[in-house]
Amino acid sequence: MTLVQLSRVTPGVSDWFFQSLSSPFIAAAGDSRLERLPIIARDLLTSRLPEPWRWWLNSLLAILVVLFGFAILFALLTLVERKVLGRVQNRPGPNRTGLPFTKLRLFGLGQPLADGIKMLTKEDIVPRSADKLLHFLAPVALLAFSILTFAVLPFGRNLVPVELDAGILYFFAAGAGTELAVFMAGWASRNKYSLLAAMRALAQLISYELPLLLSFVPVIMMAGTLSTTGVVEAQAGWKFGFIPHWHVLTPWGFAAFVIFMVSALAESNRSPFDLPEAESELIAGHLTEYSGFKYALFFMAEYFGMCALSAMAVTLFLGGWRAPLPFLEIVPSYVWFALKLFALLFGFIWIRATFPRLRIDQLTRFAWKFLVPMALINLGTAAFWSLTCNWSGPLQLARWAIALALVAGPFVVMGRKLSRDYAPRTYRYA
Amino acid sequence: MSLSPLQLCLLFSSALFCVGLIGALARSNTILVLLGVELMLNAANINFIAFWRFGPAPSPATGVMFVVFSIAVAAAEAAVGLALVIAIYRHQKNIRLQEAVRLKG
Amino acid sequence: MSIAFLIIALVTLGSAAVAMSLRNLIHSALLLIASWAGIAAFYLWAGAEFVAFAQLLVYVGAVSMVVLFAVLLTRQSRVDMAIAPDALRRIVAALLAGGATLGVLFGAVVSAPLPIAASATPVTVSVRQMGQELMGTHAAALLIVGALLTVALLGAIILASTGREDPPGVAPPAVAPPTRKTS
Amino acid sequence: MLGIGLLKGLGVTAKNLVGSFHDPARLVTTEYPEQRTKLPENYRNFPFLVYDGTAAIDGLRCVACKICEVECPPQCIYIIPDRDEKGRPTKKPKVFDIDISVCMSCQICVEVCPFDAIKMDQQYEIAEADRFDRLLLKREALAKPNSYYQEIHPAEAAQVDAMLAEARRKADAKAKAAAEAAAAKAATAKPGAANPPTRPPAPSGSTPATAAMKPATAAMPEPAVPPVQPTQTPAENSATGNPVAPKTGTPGA
Repeated sequence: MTLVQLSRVTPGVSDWFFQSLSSPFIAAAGDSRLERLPIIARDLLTSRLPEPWRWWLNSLLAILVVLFGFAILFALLTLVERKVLGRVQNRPGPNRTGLPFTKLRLFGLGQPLADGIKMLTKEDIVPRSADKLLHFLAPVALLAFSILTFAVLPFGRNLVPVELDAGILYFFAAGAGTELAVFMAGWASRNKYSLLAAMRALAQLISYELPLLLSFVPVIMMAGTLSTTGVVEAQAGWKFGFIPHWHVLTPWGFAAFVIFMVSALAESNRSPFDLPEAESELIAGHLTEYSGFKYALFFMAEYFGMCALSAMAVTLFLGGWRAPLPFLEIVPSYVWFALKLFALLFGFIWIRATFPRLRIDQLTRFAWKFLVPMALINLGTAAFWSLTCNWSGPLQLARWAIALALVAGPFVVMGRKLSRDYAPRTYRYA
Repeated sequence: MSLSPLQLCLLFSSALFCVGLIGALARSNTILVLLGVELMLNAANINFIAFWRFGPAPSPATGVMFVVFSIAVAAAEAAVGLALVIAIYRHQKNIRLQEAVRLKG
Repeated sequence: MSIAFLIIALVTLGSAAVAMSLRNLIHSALLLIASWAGIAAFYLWAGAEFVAFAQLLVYVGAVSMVVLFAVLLTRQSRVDMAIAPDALRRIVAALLAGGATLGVLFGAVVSAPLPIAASATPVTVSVRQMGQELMGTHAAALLIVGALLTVALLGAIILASTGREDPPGVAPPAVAPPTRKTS
Repeated sequence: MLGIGLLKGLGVTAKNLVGSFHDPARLVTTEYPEQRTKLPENYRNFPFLVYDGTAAIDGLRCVACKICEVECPPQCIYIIPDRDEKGRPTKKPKVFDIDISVCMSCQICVEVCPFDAIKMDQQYEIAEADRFDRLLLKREALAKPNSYYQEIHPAEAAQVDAMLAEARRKADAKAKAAAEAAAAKAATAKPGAANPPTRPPAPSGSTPATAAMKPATAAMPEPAVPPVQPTQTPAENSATGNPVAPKTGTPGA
């Protein structure tokens, strides 16, 4: 009886949930047919259905599209990463696995499939002394948390799975769960290397969470909203008709972008911050006791996290799905989003191919002594930028000069300080 | 007897409060005592939200603001409390609360 | 959505209760995190999005890490795991005290004439509104919380630090602040 | 300043990335089963026996002198000299086994061989499906033609061939001289029949490195204890006897 009453007295509560998860992919008039292609395709499938069913099916479709899209991206990314790494090391990379049972090689496009089959058919080993439940839950939780973050990303014009008022906060709240999953994996394996790696991962993730969160605060300050679509809206338009109003093209925005990307590297455990998986020290880190499909899930979650953070960087700093030049707007917005996403992902791979791994003390010191102060100073720079937004003429130049000095000055000073601690070394016995 | 949604939420929060209280009183492990206190704080936050949502609010955002501040304070409390746990452990090599009876370091 | 409320309440209460009674500290910490996530779900259910995400970010993201670190840094010996001689007495006393509190609270909640919201429609607070409140009405509180957090951070570092000097060669020597020529 | 070095590093990798596409010479890999890189001439793994002519077993240069068996540090060579029906040595190995699970590819057998009969092979695709398969190589498996030797070690083989030809020419000349000088006596000057330590046919040694190697190998003590039993199947054991049994006799003379 009380339950019935509860739902009767609070009709809004039940509605709120549906309202806040605003119907995904709202159609908008005025866009080109190509631009509205996903929405048209969606409507073709679901327009005949009655209203509540339609909402559910629309949501389901959105989820499926996002999941499958990123799963395919993950598969391709593993191949592209290996090919790029190979090319950087002057070798062709995987190039033999093509269509099965044929001689077609297709530049190794069959490699992800082969890897998948291999992973699925491997034995799933659980150590006898492991905490069975947590050992099982860890990869599942990790993947779930990384997939959750995709919900608020604007993949194109009107292509947001869930329009949330506090979307960016949601993104990072969902991302916070990954640390927990890493810890669970390390602890449940009952392996000292796993546990050490988990502790390292926690230290690293906590250290870099701070600059990650601080780096996009200026963006929120300038855009005046926590919603992802709002941030993209704030980057609309072109200065002089050809310089887009992207945040990365301002002094504070550029600094924030760099800080964000460095922190994103660390957050997604990518080289050169892949200490938790440093195989020369910790075997495979928290993945040591995982095999087969669970290991594949970890791998997938790592790539999903990388994709999600890159997509967030695109949204926050690179204008989201907006075209760089006005006449390029005939290309659909989701293509632009994908292109920017690929560019950032390529950057991840490029960095992995270049830099050696950091030591744990260098890693945390870099976060606490360089990135966090830089992010805080950058916040001040953004405040200055926001206060002087109506300066014009020569004052505009002065605004740029002061903002650049505010970014470059601390960078040079702190960079000197940081590199002096490490720069040219003398070895006594070498 | 019929309960309004507000009452249901309050019952939920008081139950959570009591779970925290029992945990804090019954366990001798410092960390668990601290976590019990955290639970009690969370129960109080639930009350704020419940009153904000179902009660007559003086201003639309007061309850939410209160919880935001409360979460911040709770985070600070957790950080200091667990630092204290580490300090106690370093001092007496265990974290049993009964043995932490000395005031002198 | 009352079913949702029931599920949330049961999960939250159940995981909290089990967490408080478990012997394995890691398990109880993880269950408590689940309980905190349940509370976040409750906030979401009640329409307080922002608070829900803040709860997740702070509790599941940060406090949980501190708790887990504290658990791992304080090793439990077998003596600690053993049941203390006065444990039963204490547990009974705690249960009595908790039960009494629960009874009093339940009685008060059930019998008190609680005011009901004037309108059935939920009040929603947008993030923009919250920001304005924070910077306007609650600016002083915000500043104080900021100061509190800073002091708490420093206090936690001082409490947890060993107080010994860093071994030479690991940490850079204390140097004078660099002369500012560039900026 | 912080960052410059990082950018330089990124530049280097980018150069490699782009360069590998437009400059195929950068790519250092070959697609192994289809394409193979030419091995360096001095690459070696396990020994093989050289034979002249076309008959594999009859053409073996090996005279079963057992020097390599003596010198082999891990004692992976096992030789039984062949004898004719009268019990005289025919200067051919009846059994010549090399246990390549024991061989350590040291090439000492090649260095000490006075007849250039044993050489190092370059065949590296020796994996087998069975664990004990083709670990003990018999005479038939070891015998490979001189042309093969010339193919894998062209420079060295040319040197060896020249030396052998020289030795043969000298031996012929000596035989002729001996025949002329002592025509009455029966000609016994056959270089290969001499005692091994004197090494008449190759006075300068087989390769220049041998001269340096000789004192070292000569100083090597004979192992007193029987060596460890190698991994082999009973069938092989029964077929060949114990290939690494302690030496009992001296090389046939």
